[in-house]
Amino acid sequence: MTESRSMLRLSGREGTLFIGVLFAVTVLASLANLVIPEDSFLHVSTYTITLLGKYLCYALLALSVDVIWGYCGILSLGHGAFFALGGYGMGMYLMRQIGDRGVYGNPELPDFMVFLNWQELPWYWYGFDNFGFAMLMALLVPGVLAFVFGWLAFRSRVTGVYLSIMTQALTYALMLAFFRNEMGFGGNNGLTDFKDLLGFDLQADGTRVALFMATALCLGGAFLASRYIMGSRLGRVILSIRDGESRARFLGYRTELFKVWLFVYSALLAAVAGILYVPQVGIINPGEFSPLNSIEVVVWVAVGGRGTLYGAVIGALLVNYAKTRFTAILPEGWLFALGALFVYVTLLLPHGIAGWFTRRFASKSVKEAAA
Amino acid sequence: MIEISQLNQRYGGTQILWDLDLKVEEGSCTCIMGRNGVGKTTLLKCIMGLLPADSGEIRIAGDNLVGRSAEFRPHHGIGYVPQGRDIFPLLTVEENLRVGLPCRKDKLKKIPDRVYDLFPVLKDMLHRRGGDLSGGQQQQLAIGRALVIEPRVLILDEPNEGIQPNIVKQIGDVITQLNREENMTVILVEQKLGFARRVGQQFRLMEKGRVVASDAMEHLSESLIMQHLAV
Amino acid sequence: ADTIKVGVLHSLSGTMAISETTLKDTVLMMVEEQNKKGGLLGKKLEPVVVDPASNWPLFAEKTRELLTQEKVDVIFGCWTSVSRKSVLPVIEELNGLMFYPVQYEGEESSKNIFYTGAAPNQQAIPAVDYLMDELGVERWVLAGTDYVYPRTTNKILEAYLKAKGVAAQDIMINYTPFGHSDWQSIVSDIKKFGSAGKATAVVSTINGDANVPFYKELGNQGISSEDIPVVAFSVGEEELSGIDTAPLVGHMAAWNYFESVDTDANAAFIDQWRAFTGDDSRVTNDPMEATYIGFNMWAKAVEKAGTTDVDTVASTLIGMTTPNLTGGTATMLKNHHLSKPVLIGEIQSDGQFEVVWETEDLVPGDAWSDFLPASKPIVADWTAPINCGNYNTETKACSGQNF
Amino acid sequence: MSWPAPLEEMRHRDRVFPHLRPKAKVDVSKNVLLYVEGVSVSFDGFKALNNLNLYINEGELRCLIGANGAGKTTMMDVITGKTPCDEGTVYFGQSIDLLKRSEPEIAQLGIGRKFQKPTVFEAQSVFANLELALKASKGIWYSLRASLSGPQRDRIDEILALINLSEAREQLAGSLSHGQKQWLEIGMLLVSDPRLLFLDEPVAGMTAQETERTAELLNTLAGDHTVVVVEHDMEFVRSIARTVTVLHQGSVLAEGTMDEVQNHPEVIEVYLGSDE
Amino acid sequence: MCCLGSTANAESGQTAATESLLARLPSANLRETATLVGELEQSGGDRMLPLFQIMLDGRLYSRKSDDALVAVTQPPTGDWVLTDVFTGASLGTATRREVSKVRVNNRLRVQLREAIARIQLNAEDAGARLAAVDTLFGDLNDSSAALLSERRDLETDDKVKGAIEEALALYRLRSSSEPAVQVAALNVLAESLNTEVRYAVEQLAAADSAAALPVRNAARKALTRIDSNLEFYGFLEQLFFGLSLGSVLLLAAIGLAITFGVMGVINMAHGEMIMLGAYTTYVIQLLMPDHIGLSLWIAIPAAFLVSGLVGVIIERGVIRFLKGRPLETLLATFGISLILQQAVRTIFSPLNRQVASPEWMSGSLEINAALSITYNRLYILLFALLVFALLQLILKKTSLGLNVRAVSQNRDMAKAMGIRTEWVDAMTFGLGSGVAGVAGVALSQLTNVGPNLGQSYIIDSFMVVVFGGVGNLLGTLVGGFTLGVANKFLEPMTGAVLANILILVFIILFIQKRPKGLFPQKGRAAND
Ligand SMILES: Nc1ncnc2c1ncn2[C@@H]1O[C@H](COP(=O)(O)OP(=O)(O)OP(=O)(O)O)[C@@H](O)[C@H]1O
Ligand SMILES: Nc1ncnc2c1ncn2[C@@H]1O[C@H](COP(=O)(O)OP(=O)(O)OP(=O)(O)O)[C@@H](O)[C@H]1O
Ligand SMILES: NC(N)=O
Ligand SMILES: [Mg+2]
Ligand SMILES: [Mg+2]
Repeated sequence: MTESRSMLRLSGREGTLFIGVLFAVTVLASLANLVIPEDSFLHVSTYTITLLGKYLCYALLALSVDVIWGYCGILSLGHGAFFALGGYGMGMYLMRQIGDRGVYGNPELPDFMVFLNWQELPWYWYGFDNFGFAMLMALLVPGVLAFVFGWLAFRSRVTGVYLSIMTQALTYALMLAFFRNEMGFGGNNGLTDFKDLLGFDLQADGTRVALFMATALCLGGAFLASRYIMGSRLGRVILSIRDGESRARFLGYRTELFKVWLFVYSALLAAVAGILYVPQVGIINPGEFSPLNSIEVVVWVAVGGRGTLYGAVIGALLVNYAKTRFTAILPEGWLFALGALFVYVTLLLPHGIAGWFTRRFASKSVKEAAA
Repeated sequence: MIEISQLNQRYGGTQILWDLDLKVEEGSCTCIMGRNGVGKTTLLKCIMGLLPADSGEIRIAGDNLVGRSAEFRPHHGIGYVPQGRDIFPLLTVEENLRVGLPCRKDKLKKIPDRVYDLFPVLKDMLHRRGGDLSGGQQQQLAIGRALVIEPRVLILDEPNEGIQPNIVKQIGDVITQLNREENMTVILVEQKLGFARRVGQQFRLMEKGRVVASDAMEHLSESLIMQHLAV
Repeated sequence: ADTIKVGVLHSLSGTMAISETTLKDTVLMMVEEQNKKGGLLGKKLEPVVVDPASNWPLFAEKTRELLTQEKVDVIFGCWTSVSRKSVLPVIEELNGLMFYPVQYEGEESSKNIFYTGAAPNQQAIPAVDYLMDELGVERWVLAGTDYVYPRTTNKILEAYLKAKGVAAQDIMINYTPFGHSDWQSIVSDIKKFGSAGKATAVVSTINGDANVPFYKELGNQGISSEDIPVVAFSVGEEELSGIDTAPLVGHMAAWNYFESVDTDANAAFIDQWRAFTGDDSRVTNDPMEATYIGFNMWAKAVEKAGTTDVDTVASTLIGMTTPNLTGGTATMLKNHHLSKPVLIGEIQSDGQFEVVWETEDLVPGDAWSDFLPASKPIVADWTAPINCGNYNTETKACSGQNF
Repeated sequence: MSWPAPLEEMRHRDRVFPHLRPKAKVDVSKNVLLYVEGVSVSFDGFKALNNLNLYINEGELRCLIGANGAGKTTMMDVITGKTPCDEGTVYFGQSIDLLKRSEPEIAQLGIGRKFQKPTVFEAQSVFANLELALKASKGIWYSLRASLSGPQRDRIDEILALINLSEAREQLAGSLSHGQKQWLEIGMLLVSDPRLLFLDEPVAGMTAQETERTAELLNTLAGDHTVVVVEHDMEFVRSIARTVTVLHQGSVLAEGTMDEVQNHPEVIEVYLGSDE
Repeated sequence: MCCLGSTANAESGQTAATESLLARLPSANLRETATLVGELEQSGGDRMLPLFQIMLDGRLYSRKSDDALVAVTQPPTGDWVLTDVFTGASLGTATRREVSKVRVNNRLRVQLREAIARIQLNAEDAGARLAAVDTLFGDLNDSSAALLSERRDLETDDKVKGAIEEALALYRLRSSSEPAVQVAALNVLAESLNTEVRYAVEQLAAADSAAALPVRNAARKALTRIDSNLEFYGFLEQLFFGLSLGSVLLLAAIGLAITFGVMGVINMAHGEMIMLGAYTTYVIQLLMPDHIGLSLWIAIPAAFLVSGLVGVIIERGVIRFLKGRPLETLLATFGISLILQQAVRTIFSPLNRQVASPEWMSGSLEINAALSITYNRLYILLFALLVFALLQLILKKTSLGLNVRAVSQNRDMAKAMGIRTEWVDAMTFGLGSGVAGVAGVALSQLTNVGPNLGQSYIIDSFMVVVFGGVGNLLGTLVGGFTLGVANKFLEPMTGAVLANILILVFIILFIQKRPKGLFPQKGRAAND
């Protein structure tokens, strides 16, 4: 009985802690990169900044999955689709920015179109040279897709594994579609060789730090927004949908609308993550649609502990950091390590890392109270 | 027959059963009564092995059951009718009944007719999914299912919940019959005094996880009722 | 630094591990051998292996790691074009040096990358010539996996075939997804297409895992190499080691190297490889030779330049020669591609290829295809005065260079 | 002109923002709140409801009894929109066709329901369960900004006391005992202050005293609210009932006062059983 | 010793001319070999058959020591065995370096095959004669046409005779300019299903054809006839393709229908169970390289045991601790799948392994010229149905089926009814995994045996199970075949990639209509 209460209170405290840490790390890392000279051991390399930026994008993606899975019980195995669509939106803008600096010097067509003999820019590429429009589309397309998909699925009461597998089918279909060269998105090679963003050279340290900070800002914003939502009555309705959708309906909640709303919200977060991801890693390719990627995101959330928001972030950071380290230290065996990590977490940390924290915290504060 | 001593049980941090002692004689029909939430269901689940006991002993015919797995109990002739019925919703009525067959000592392959004699509805609905039955029908199925294993001890958790009056009577008769004629030991959790009085020989009153009164049913006085059952 | 660091950027897990692991081992073998010879410039070579896990953004990240954290002097890596495309901006930004050992679609020449695999004119075009001239093929099936390499190669071939007077209805083009495994309909279509009374051949740019089921289906539907020969550009000894080749005898592949080529250098290489892997049944293949050439060329260039400095080594590399394993000499051209012999081999029942045809001279690799309208005017030349990977001979301009 | 479904939905501003919807006016000019006429439902050929007719008056407290499987729960399912019916009509007041509405819409009209098997949100606290059930807008944007007003908080506290769960307010509903869940569900019904309440076996699993309390509670509710109770506990039914309807095999077998019904030979035969 | 080869030749009665031709073979280049083969056929006639056959098989070598022609057999280990080309007499053994191959290329193979066909036209065996006619079918010239018509008059076998008639008719159609002859030929050919015939007829029927009007009309009529026949058989062929693809989907999914559908474990390692089955097949073949056919039969139970055992270990070691947390099984089994993949990569290398097909699984069953069914696919189709039937039997007729459903619906109550839930879990998971292993044996006959094998089937498997309706084995069957057939009927219209996409879109839309799949769980309980 006391447990549930302390759980709620603690997650509030840990959330604030989380925001604090995020803020501090972002500022310090940025300063350490820009201000501290390169030979100082306090200097943070651009490699690290870029890496951190990428991790934060993943964290945002994980957050978006946690919002619907952890709180509403909708296990999406296709969130990579929204991420990738956002990424493609940004990628298209960046492609257009190349202008005549491509290898063929064609001011209109991206290189991959030139050498496959495309005569003119397909209509759906129009307007992507405008940053505002491109960003609008990068949000609109995944948003509308989520809306239509969610609308269809939730209205017909597709639930549980059926829904999960359908989200998987969605991203798989998109992957196959984007692999097709006829689609006009560069096929397997995707979009690469970006030059600059809003006039800033993507390879400049300053731009990288700015992108990293933007990502941190978005993540923090998304975290706060999501925490606000989950703390509101809307959040409680969402929880009740997770635990007893039909009961919620009998209380007068139009659960399908709530679900669609949340699904779109979550898809938009994923899209933002994708938008920020592309300029930092320098490529977007249909592989991002791969169902396996989406499953991995779910795994991050589970490792971190779902239904806590900050757990998703921790999970994403930890797993990706582990991946970076393991692939360098144990190139041949890192999959063993990663696989074992997943098994270990599920077996021994049933509520993920966040759950473990909470319990540590809780038992400590109980002890403190007792003392 | 059943001897429980110093039983403690907790859900996470909350202790529900406190050093509970309970004795049920062989061949008796014992009613356990108490307000909502005093731990009756919890007690029965501990007896069935569905909840782990923290400490204490549960002896049935001499064997200590604490620590033994739940599935061991039906093979030793303990039948259970849970609160809330717990029918297998997607199995047909017939399959629900068949599940218990392997526990029978005589290895019968067919559902004994007695079940259908007691609850004729079940025969009519043999091929319907258990979950589709009405609440009362499910309750009948739950009792029938427990009888299939031909138990020596029958444990019933509010078996009359949601059952139409004439069948309530009938269930009472069945319990009495099983108890008297076949010498089946019956443990019954019941809220309805009338029924308890009619069927039970012994009563046990529970309060806050302890048995606070036990005696023969004749001795269940108004004052005891006021003290332990009134709100 | 007291060692010279050699980065190895090949996927050891994920879908590409199947092909790339071998190349990682090849580099390690070459490094070991070089170290036995005393290393380079008096320093030992130290391999730094990372696993980009068949994940394209990870390739870029790992490249950055190799160049900025590990500070490697050279990278051997990549297989798929998309991984190379992902790495390219990073390697140019950080001015690294990479050797890319796989046949690819061309249309690229980077200041920092040396391409030791074949360009389309070193594989596809000679193969088609062989089929046309030697086997009298008149009808063509261009079958490929749907990605850039097959698309481009087929675009080039289509243009080439049409230029040679092949009618449009005698060309059938078919694309399948990665890992396609159900070839029933397509093989049946090929069979029908091929029984119109004209000699027909399949030019296959089918990639990796899709090949096994493809060849199995061919065999089972009774299409023998005499009826409709298949010439593949992505099937080498390594891929064949996973297939029962008995039904495939006579189908072909076009490469710049085959394990079966009988030269002393090759025999030594094979022995070394088997000793290194401790496995007498391990085969060698074309990308391995390309790695071998790349490594030797780099080592020679470093010796000659007396430094591992990227710009110096890169300029030393141009014009550098090193013997290849099939006899001739590979020369690094100004466009960072090699001149190579082209061999056509027929599959044998033991999983090896038997060379049935060979170009008389070495074919210089062409970064920009003459059969694609947009690339025709473009040349790559990394020597003064042009010093550019994509110089347009018509506009006399060089676009998109950051240096 | 017909719009594609999603657009159609958007066109109704009031449905996107339910708090903007004008309060539905239930026309009870004939003093009948609920009409159930000629309703039939069958499952795989089995007729659970068979041409059922039932009229509930405004402010009435009606008891519904009938053998297990008579179709009582199914009838509630039909009225509350859970189960579609094959034939018949169900009207709320004179003008609102319930068959055309979805569960939440019906609930928003003021029809509340307690299920036979207690269903509460097990992962949320008792308090949150009640808060969710509060009579308030059920829209998304409203919920996002909603906070409890003083009177609402008081109301919840009051109900908590009434259902004897004041101490358990922060406890997870899933950890309540069976009977406590029953109470909680009744509490949820009460805070939502519906116009028409359906209670499916509210006193199952309650002690005699609790049963009495429930009876009292229902008696006080009647008048302001219209209450339909399904029960098998005859004493309880007697203590609250004014009119009793007996269902049998999917249609009405008898209707009248408790005494009339109790002496109805067929009712005795199929339901009550004779007292030997 | 040096003369052994030629002595043997002399014994088999070769003429001097043939002898000298043979002597030139070892040193000839490919072009010269082609000429030599032609001359050998002329001078040696029927007796050249073994030589041609050995050459075609790529077994003709010359011994470096004496330039004698030998036939080589390569045992899996040890030295090569040499035999005399014409008599089959043993000539001892040699190492790889002591002999050199008489090179043969594609063009030569065509030539050899035709030469063999001409010789085989008069073979004893009707099958061999038919094959010979088929080889010569579209490439007749005057002399081979004459050979064929000679043969026709002698031929007793109806099938062979029919084939000869057709071949000759096609020859006449092409070579004659006499309208009457052509029309007569067309009448013979109108019933033919051979695509080469169709092509020839089509050319005559074409608007710009130079043929005489009656010929053109007859050709049009014949073409319509041929096309309608072809269309019919084409339909059958497509149907078979679809069923075959469906059977692969069924096999891949059926284990999952148990572990996921019935038990509710989201088993991401399902694909790896398939993979293990395939690798088991590989290992068994390694152990018994000389009995490919038998090894396959042994592989079926072996794969069942291996995958089943691994399944049981996974269940006991991991999944059992996740009861009541079904979604977390996704996480754990995902981890396990990574570990299994990497384990296989470490043990067997990341390369694909070679699994051979036995003789009876190769080739195809020729129903007629337009319709042939590949044996491997046919057997796999039958096998899939068999596995399905067995599984249904187990689940319907043994207590396991009932128990596992009871356990998955209410674990506590199942315990209270005496079901050994732990045992049931382990057995069921083992069964599902074992069946996946068996699927792996079948798939090893169709596709790569490599570490990624499982990955390529996991998504399809989930799709099939969900499409069919979770918890319903029959749904998996119908789902698999529906998707397979739909895919194969779409493919010719849209291409393989788009067909895949359309199928996915179709499934997504279908689920909107039937949110619980093709065969949903019905009833009150399922509705909540
Ligand atoms: N899963 C659980 N977790 C935590 N507490 C629980 C759990 N189940 C029951 N409890 C608590 O244990 C106490 C006893 O519950 P139990 O179900 O045994 O009561 P009961 O006597 O059977 O009541 P009723 O007459 O209402 O069925 C209750 O206070 C309840 O809140
Ligand atoms: N989904 C369904 N599928 C099949 N039969 C059903 C379904 N739902 C209800 N039934 C049947 O309809 C009949 C009426 O059921 P209902 O639950 O309405 O009875 P009830 O009057 O509420 O009974 P009780 O008093 O026992 O709760 C029962 O015989 C039941 O088996
Ligand atoms: N470069 C290739 N083969 O992708
Ligand atoms: Mg209880
Ligand atoms: Mg009911």
